[in-house]
Amino acid sequence: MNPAVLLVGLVFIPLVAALVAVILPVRFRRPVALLGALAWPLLLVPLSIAVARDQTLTLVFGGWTPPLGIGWRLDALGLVLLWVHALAGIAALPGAWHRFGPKVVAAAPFWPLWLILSTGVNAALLAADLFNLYVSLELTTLAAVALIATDDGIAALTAAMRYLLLGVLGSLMYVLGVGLVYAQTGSLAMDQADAAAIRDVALVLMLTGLMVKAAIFPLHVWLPHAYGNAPGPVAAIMSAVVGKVALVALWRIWFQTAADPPDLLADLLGLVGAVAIVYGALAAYMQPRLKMVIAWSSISQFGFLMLLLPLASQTAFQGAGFHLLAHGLAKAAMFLAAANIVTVLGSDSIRHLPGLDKRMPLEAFTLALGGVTLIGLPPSGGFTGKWMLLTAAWEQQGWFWLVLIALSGLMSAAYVFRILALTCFHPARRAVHELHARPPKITSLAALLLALLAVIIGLYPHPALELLGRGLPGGAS
Amino acid sequence: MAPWLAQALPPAVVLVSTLAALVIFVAGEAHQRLRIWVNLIAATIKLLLVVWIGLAVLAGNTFMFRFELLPGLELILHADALSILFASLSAVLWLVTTVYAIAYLERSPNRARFFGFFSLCVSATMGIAMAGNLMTLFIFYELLTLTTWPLVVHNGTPEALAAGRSYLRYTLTGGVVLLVAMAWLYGLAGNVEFTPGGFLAPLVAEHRIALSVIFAMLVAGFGIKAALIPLHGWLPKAMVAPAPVSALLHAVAVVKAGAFGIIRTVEDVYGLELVAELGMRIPLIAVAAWTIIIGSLLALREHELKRRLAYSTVSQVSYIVLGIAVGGLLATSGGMVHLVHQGLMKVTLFFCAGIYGLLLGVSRIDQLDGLGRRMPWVSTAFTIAALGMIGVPPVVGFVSKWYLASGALAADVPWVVGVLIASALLNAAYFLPLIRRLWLTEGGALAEMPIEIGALSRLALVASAVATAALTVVLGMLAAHPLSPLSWVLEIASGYAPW
Amino acid sequence: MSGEVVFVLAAAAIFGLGVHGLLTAGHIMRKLLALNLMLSAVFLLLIVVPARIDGLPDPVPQALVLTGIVIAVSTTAFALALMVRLFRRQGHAAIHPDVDPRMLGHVTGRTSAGPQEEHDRGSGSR
Amino acid sequence: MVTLLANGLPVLAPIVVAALLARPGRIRAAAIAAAPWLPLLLFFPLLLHRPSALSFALLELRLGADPVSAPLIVLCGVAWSLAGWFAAARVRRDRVLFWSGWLISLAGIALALLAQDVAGFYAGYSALSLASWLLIIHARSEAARRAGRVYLVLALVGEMAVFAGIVAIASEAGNAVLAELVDGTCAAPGWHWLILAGFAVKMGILPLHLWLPLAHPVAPVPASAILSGVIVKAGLLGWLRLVPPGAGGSELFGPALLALGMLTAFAGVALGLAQRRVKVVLAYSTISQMGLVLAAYAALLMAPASFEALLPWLGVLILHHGLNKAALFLACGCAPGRSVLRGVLVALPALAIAAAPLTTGMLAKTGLKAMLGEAGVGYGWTLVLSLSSTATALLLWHFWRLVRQEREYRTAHPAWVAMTVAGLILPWAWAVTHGLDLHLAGALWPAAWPLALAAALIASRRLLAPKLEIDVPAGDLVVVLEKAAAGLGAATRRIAGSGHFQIPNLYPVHVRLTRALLWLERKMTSLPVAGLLILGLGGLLWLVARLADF
Repeated sequence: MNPAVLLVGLVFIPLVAALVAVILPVRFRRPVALLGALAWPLLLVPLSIAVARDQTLTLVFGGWTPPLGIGWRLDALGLVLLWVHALAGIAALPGAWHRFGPKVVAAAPFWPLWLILSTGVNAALLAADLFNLYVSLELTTLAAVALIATDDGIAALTAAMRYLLLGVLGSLMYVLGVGLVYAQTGSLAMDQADAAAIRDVALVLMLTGLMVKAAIFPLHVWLPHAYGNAPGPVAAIMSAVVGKVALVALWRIWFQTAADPPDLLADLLGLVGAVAIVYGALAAYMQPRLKMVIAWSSISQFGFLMLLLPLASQTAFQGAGFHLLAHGLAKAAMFLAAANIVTVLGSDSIRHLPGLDKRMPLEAFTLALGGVTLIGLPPSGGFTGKWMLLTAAWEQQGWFWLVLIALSGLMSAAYVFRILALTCFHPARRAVHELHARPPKITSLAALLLALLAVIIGLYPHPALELLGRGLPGGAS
Repeated sequence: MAPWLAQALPPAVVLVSTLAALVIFVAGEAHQRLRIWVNLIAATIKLLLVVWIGLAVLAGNTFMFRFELLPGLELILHADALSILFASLSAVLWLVTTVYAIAYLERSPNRARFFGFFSLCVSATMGIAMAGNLMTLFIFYELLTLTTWPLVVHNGTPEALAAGRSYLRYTLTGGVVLLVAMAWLYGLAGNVEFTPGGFLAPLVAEHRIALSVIFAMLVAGFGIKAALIPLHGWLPKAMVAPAPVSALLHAVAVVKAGAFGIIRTVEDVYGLELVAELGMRIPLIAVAAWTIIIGSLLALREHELKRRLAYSTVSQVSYIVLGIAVGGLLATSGGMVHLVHQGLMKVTLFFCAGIYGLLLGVSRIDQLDGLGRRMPWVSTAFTIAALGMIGVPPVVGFVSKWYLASGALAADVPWVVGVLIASALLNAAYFLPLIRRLWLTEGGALAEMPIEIGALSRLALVASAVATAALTVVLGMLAAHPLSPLSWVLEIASGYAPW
Repeated sequence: MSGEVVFVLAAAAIFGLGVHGLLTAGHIMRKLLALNLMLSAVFLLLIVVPARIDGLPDPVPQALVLTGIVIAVSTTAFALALMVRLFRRQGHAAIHPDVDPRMLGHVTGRTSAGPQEEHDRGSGSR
Repeated sequence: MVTLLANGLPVLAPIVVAALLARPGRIRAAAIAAAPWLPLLLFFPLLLHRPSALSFALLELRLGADPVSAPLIVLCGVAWSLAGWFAAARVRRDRVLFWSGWLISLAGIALALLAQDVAGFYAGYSALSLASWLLIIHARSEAARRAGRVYLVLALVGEMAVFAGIVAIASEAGNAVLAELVDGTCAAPGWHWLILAGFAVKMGILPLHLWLPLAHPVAPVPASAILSGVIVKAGLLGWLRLVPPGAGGSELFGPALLALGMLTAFAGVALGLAQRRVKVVLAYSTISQMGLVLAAYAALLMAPASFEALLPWLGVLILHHGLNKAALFLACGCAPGRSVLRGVLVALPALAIAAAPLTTGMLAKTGLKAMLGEAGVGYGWTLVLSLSSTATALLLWHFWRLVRQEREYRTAHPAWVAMTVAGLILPWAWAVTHGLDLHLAGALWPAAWPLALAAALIASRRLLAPKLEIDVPAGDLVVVLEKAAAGLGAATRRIAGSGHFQIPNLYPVHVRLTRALLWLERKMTSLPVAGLLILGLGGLLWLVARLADF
């Protein structure tokens, strides 16, 4: 059997589960969704083996060839992000299970939406043509907005609305670009044969649209509030994959569709990333709320990932891809921990954090481990990614990028250690007194395991690096 | 020796205390007895392992553990004579400091956290000692930053938090500088292990300037932990940490890690000949000399006991760098042996300062009056260590100074002798008044604090201080013994000294 | 001036109007209308631009537009629902650039210590 | 094993006994009782005369007595024991402090005497230097503290100078065996000066004598006795050990040292005459006498060939001055003005120091002249030497007048008597046992006329200038230096205090940054701005892309 068939499962298992869940009464939605969410990651094992053997898997539906038909392909980058998605999703499940029980009003939409989000993300990662990508991204955005809105606070709703409006603006720009590409080349495939033609307006429209979705500074404004106000598990999965899906799409278009983009543009985009790194870290350092700190940190880290564009080498790709993996795991873990903290303390204001290490040692530890990865201290996954990028910068004598990459860790350290100092070492003078019921321990453990994983992959990065080392996104080299 | 053993022992040495830390973290605050036993047993096992490896190395065995971290980037733990020197220092002092710390923190909160990080910190130090290439050294160096920070801020007071911030600012910046330097170096030279005499000589024709810049960056990066002036700012602030931490910071782990990194850089990455050829040797000597003098002057200005000790560390640790930079058999030995000697003396001083602070609430120098009579053992230990710092024979400090100074002359940099002498005089100027206050001034009306500490703990505190003080004298008196650090170091240095 | 250019210009103008509306309109409803305007412009463009010289209609853009319409409808529906929710919660249907008000707590005219110290010392007040 | 024990015991025993002082009660009493007699252990190695090497200790320590150290060993054994006996009876305050200082000094000097290697010698010497500080500040008065400070500064600086010289040797030869230095294997002459100067501090050679006149009056009587009698001679030992006659180029600076020695001899007297306190006068006398010792050393430097032959004469000089000076200091604690007998007991060593005929002083002068003769210096130096006796006599007359006024009730301690007797006998015995040619008859007149001259001067001074009273503060130059240092310190404090360097407070920057960020975020979050940003960035990208095309 062709392993590419399994790709269908990645998209259709959550989709079908979502449909089933919608049909069923509310109290059955949760177990069905759980089954669905646990089922599709199982496919990743055979798929990984297949990708490791065959490099990419391609699937074309029903004999209809692109551009009219739908084609999917799975490459190393997609696989890595699928793993992040799977792991973060599974780790978020206990928290979601606990929070969205059958008696909770928001549970009714939550579980189907959760599955639809998975569907959208998986489809976006598999998309082999530009339009298909648009559809998947749109699905993802809508599901994410809806999930954010399950919080039902004014802040969350406003954030969701803003996300929706800006996201749609971004998608429309993207789809305009897609239209122009089709006009120029008559093809929607991502790996354009006539890549040189994809220039200027089309490319710029697509890039800008995707940058909005990926929250690259200064197009990031929707992100902090959206992540910061979303329910914990949602924030976790969103920070782990949703933003990154757009980023991956951006990479693919950059390296694949517009195979030979001008260096000047690359440098400009790298510069934008550089500003994002600094600005995001600075803002994260000044946030008064834990979740906002973590959210802003994402903006900084996404900027970091933009550095792939100017560096544009195999090593840089390995580094950026690996950073994607490590950051996804760490960030999801931190959001999950933050979610538990909000549950117990009733707030995630950093003023309430002192003494946390005694009340919630597992969460504190998770934050610490995740923070270590964000900073990129060895030996963590963050370090591996950083080191590969550094090497890439060295190989190209890109001194500016080299110094920037090195300094980025320092800037992350500022906000991470601020949080750690407050959580663990501050005399608990102003800590809240009334504590809410503690979520089950498995939620804490799940977050911790995820954070541990983010560190451990730094010790054994070979499989991922091996996969990522076979060529730039989409097989270009 | 069985091959698997030769591979397993170096990581085992590192992991022993990691394991201890895990047990301590998991057991939590309540299990005090378990924690004490785990601490002591792990420290003992580690010491035995180090001794085992040391004897095996002496017998000509090689230890090597390789693990490919990234393609072309290996984590290498090995054991050469220099590793053993540093490792045994850490192992011995860890044991003593653990005993001391258990007693010191008998009643204080957050002990599980403290001892957990304490053990992790020693793990990292062992990793630094055993590191077989620059990357491994760097990894453990960063881990050390990470694991010592919780110890620095342990008290949680605003001062402690500020000190922690300052510490991080300095050390993480140092880490960044190192990272850049290493990326550059790896790009130039590829993945190369430490080689006595360095491995960069073939590159010098082509990359002269790059190598110089990298060297400066490496020294700066390590120099931050080694507290080379003006990169020393974090060290005096870190004094707010509990005394065992200060002892650990100053004697075993942090500043020593920096100095050790510089040793490795100079001897095993570049080789002193190359350093001299790049024109970096004299500047390095100058930086060390400058640090020695200015550190002492700054110490003279302090009226807080621990801060004065901190500046003294700034000054003393640079002896190591000085010896390495001067080079030659004598000076190299002097520098390397000071790694051990300074550790022993400084750990004693901090132990004593901690005891004064804990039992009597003494923190300022003018409160030391008459303490000699009240705490004769502790004060004797303090006096011995302080005299050693000045370089009075037969305490170990003398041995270091002897080799450093004669080495400087042998290597034809006679002005270094002037620096050493000035430093000795300054040391005398800031240590002798303390000794005079301890013994010769009548005590003020300092009330004894309500001592909330058991007799056994008190004994442990005093015993650790006395033990290390005794060690400083014994090692000084038996410096020529074949098993002394000095003989060990002479052996190492004979492999390095290019002139 | 060929017919295509007219269409393209028209689509650009409509898109521009839509963007303007989306960004500047106060009421969310207006924003959503503007959004739909933009969608129309996009569809227009998708149909026109790839038109082949030979005049035969290309089926692909039409399929795309069909899909796009589905998405547009669902997006609009969802956005409306969200608007209703927001209206119920806050009493009016507009979105405000609300930076977290707690952030203001940092910037009370303190002279001796940084914001972080303020947190550390436990004396912070708004 | 026996050899090792005999050689090591004089060093170890005092340390052990000092450690026992820590236990109050019977053990401490026993330790103090035993302490005075420990110096006698030094005679074991002397009699054994067989060195032993301890290759594991220090930097390969070697211990043993040799001809250079022999006279000092005898002096140390006798004078230190007797002074200790005296101290056991007289020192009542702070006994632990006193005896630990005493015993560690003893261990130090024992090590310095017995060590046959450079490092060992230095170790003993520095222990001696530091521990004698404890003896000086024993009184804990303001004066004692000042004396201690001055001593410590000078001693440390001197020690560092010695250290520099020593490492110069070590850089050539490692931890050299002392005996090998004679062959000229030691460092370059430049380093010799450092060594000489470093030890000159201990000796009290002008202008490094400053600590002596301050320290002696404040130290307890027995401590002064050993400081002045024995410990200052450690400097001579240092010279002989590290810059031995015959060492590379050392003969070159013989004449300069000779002149310096003579200058010190006269300057010591001149300054001493202006003093009003007994022990200060004695201190200056010591300085003066050490000048003569320096002259003797200089003569040896100039005649390296006859070093071996002249060594016994040096021994006579050492023993003579050491014992007699110790006796004089002990006398200060025994109310010598109270009876005629005590007066005689004071007068005897005083006359000896003044080199009266038939005293050991005459013997010492004979030796000095022999040395100068060997050195081949002109007759003028011999005349100067004789005149120095006149000067010394004047000083001791001054001393005699002062000391006769000391009559507050104190019993005379037998140790004093014993010291005086030892001073009378031992130098003679030394001379005889070493078979020196004494020239007794020929020495009488040269010894007598300077004294007569002195007597004449004393008599005529009474006639000529009865009112002449010069007052020089004890420690002479120290006063000037202290004032300068105080001024300097104040100036530094003023400078440092005025423009105290401060790191600028970053808080305002921080606040401004936060405010700016807040404002920016507020602006950017509003949809029009956000949209503009999107379009603007897109436009920028497009522009750049176009630019890149061209």
